[in-house]
Amino acid sequence: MSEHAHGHHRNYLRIYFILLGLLVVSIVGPMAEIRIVTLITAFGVAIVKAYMVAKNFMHLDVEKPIIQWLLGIGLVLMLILFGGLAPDVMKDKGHRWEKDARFHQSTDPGHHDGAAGHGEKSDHGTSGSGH
Amino acid sequence: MIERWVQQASSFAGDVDGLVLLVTVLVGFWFIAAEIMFFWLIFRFRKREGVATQYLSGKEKHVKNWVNIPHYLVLVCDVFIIIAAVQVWVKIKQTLPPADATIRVVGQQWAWTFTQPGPDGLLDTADDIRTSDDLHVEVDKTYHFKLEATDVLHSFSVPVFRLKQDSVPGRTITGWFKPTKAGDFDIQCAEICGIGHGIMAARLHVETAEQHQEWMAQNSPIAEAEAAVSDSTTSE
Amino acid sequence: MAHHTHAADHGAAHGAHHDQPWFIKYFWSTDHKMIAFQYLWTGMLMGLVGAFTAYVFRMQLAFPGQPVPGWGVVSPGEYNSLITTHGSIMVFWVAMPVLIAAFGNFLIPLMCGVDDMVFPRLNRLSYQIFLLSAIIIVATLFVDGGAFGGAWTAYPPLSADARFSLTPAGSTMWVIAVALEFVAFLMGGINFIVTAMNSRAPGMKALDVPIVVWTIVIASLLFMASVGPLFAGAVMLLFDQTLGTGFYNPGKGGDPILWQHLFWFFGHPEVYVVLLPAMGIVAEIMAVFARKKLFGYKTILYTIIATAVLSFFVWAHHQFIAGIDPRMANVFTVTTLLISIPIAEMCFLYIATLYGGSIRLATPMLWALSFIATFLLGGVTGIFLGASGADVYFHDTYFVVAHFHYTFFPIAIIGTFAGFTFWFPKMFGRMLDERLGKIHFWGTIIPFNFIFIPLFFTGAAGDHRRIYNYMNFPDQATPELQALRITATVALLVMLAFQAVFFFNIFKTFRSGKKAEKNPWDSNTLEWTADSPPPHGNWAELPTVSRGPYEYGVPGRAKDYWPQNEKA
Amino acid sequence: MSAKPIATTRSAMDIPTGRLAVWWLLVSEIVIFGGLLVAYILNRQAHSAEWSAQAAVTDWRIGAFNTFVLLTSSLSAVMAHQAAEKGDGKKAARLLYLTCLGGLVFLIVKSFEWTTEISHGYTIMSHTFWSYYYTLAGLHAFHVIAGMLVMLWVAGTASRNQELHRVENVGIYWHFVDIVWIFLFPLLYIAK
Repeated sequence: MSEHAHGHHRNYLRIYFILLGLLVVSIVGPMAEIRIVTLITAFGVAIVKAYMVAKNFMHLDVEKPIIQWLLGIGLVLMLILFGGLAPDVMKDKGHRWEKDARFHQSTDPGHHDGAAGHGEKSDHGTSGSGH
Repeated sequence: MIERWVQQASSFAGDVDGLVLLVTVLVGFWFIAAEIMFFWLIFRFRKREGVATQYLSGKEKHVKNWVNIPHYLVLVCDVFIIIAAVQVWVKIKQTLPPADATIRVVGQQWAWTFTQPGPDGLLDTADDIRTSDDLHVEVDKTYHFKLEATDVLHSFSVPVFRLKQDSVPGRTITGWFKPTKAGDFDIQCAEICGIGHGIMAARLHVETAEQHQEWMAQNSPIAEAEAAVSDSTTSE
Repeated sequence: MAHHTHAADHGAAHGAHHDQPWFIKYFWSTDHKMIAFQYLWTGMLMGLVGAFTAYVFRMQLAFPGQPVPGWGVVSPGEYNSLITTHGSIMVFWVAMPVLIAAFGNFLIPLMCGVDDMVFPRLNRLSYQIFLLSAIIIVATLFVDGGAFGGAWTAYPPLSADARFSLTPAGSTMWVIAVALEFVAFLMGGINFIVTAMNSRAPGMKALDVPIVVWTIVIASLLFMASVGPLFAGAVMLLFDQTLGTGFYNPGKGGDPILWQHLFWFFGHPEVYVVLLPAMGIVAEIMAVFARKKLFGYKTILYTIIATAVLSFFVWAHHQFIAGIDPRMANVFTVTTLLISIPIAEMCFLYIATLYGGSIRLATPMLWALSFIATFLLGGVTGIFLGASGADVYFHDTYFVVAHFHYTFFPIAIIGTFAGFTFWFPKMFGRMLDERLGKIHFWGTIIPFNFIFIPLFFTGAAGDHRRIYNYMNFPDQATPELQALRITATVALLVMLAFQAVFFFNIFKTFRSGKKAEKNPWDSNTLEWTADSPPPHGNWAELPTVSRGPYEYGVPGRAKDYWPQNEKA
Repeated sequence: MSAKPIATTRSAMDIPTGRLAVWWLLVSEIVIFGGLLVAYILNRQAHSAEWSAQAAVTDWRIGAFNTFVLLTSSLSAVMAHQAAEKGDGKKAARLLYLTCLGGLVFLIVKSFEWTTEISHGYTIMSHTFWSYYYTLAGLHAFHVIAGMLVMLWVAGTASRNQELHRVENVGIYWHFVDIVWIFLFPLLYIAK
């Protein structure tokens, strides 16, 4: 483990202060309440911060490439997951389907059966859904 | 293939069956070819005294092609199947031919409710006909359905139509079918929905135009109300 | 040099081992072999539970409403509980512990030529968590309201709300058991992967590693990379059940489809998680009993990797008709059919391995060959379901059930018996009875086909899954279909009866079986150079490796095999 | 049994076994947190106006302070690693205790924050946003607690100058927990 002697000449304090600076940016930026600025300062800066922590504190830059690949694959999988889910979960209305607005009004599951908008159809009973 | 057990009663049932036949032929060929090769090799190279095994890594040209060529042919078969499958899929699920009527199908634990327009042809009006566990449709008419669920997932499955679509609480899913054959058929729930899942059956009645008109006339809520009114007046 | 002193320590430790109290020896051991046996026997025991549930619900389907011996009349709720428990147990508590954990634990250190797993205590903990999860899932059968009955896929809102499922305790315990099982296998998986990566014998390069080690490691990796979202999803489901949150409740702004995606993002790779180790076991056995080098070792490895990668792009083919965007279905049809290519390639390579061999039909080889013969049918019938247009009809019918049993039965049952009969001499130091082994083989494989071939037909005829009585559906209540259902049930009874031969064989062998030599099958891999059974620490002096694992029939050598550790 | 197996000491990949295992652990953590974050972002997009109204209640000052605390604790964790590399186990242990203190401050602030929110009626049941909020932050807090426990154990052995490589391993884990928070902060507190 002694061969893992990198990082001796890293100035951790300097990186720490840069991170704090970025933290301030990510707080001040969104106060402008401009969507694009918020996106860049809040999420763009978060990515930069995460990258700096990974590179400098976790020493990922001098780690074996296989580790970088592994972590990268994990992140890519999450992008795939996002891409696969987005057409269904992220939308209110898709190809041949739409979310039923009436469902949003009811917050109490107790009267969900009838009050979920199908009250007018509930005349045929709940067929013994005995709860 | 499937029509041997289940009749074709919708405009796209034949397409699905054709696709199934195509897949059966293609994968059947590969399955039988692979099994024959497999059992022949087991027999041909069974242990025999004094016969040494051949030292092959799989890189030798004369043996490699026995794997490589079938491998490419499988890819070609895949392409045919993909094209056929997507065509059928697009026809059933993606395109929406103009409707003669729109019905609403609601699944709930453990019954199907069907609402269809009365004589005015519009849904959500006073003359709607609502039925439970019985769906009456007219042959050769294109229907759109609005599929909903009130509690848990259900799946609207009509085997003779080759049609299946999950119903999801909180969503309205639109689809279509066009019955082509008169008769009485099963509607099943194909998504487990609790202890009554096994009894969540409904009956589909595909009727001729006259039968359907007659059924509509008998079951129209407005006609019933009028009949009730006229009954009471005549009896007085 | 350090190796020698360590090995000597272990020798001493081994001597001391015999004096350990039995509890420490059998339940508190950190030895990878003992943990492998714990997983193996627990998995097999759970297999009996799974088989019992199958027996009960198959009886109900063949003779609806009749009391089932050993259970009684099956109510609709009980029927749902039985099928759910059967599916969950067979996947999570039989296939995974036996194929990955038992064989992984036993084989990885032995095949890599090392004394143990890298983290023995983590290994022990992983089994204990697994055991806890197994106890919880079995306990659900006895709690108020019965076991969870929402199918092993646990789609909400049915699974998320006791008012719908009517199994308040059962469904919560189900989620907890599954989540604990995931934790156990994440721990085990890290152990397997790191051991195979870091602790290989000196001289053992990546391409000298036996295929079964590769497959178990890649399976662990697949598991680890796919289970995360579902683990988060399971926590969300647990909160929906117990706290009343609305992650999956559309009435509260949640989305039931979300769970389906999280589930199948894991669920499809999971198929390969259990398939790959079984394929690896079969590869080892085929090479040994055909006396052949594997046909295209590298290509097999590439097909495994290609399958693993592609398996992350196909999950939504389980949801074609679930209300997802129909245009996405086309994408998933393409990826699903593409995955047939590496799998077909792998099967071709296995078949080609037989070419030019000298095939001995011993019991392990019979199992391995029957794996290929039956798995082929499971593989090709998957094409019907991957082709979206055909899936509109086949989805959730018995065709699906028959299809995945033609994959899972070869994987979980045939693969297990293949590996078990092959490594039994190494595991327990005795030779199983060949005659009994063959009776058990034919008594299992023939009825198996008679169970599931009829189900392809009932599925094509429109039988849907998870229906407790087809007599409620006029079109399905025909004598022809009922005859097929009865055939399947009778075949199941026959198959279960023949399992007695297997257990009798084990019992007989432990009492009076022939002692096994170090290398009874004349194989090359390192585990056969240790004693049978290997002592604690495996070898007095750890082996080094000089060549690949499949050097059979090398021209110009007197013996037709060439162990990996033999110096050139 | 107390002797380490030879398996643990080998290093065919040229990465120390413990560190390799920690990286694998992080791969599995990435997909756990990733799955939850993906679900959160998708839902947030689906109901952006409705959720923004709920998210407006969260107090960015608390989130920012906690980010500061975790960044600081990450600094002490990496300095502990530096000390361990120099062979100074005592100093490494002291810095690890300091890191734990950071975790403790984080948790105390968090519990005050949650108490306030819950007392104002924003419970895990009240809205899907809050369900995700508590689940995400709770899962993260659970990791903080686990990290602190492991760190106390590592600090104990390090102070006796034993197993110093563990200081780096627990540090890598701690930085990961920090990174998760770096993303949770804008997602839960900043984007309104």
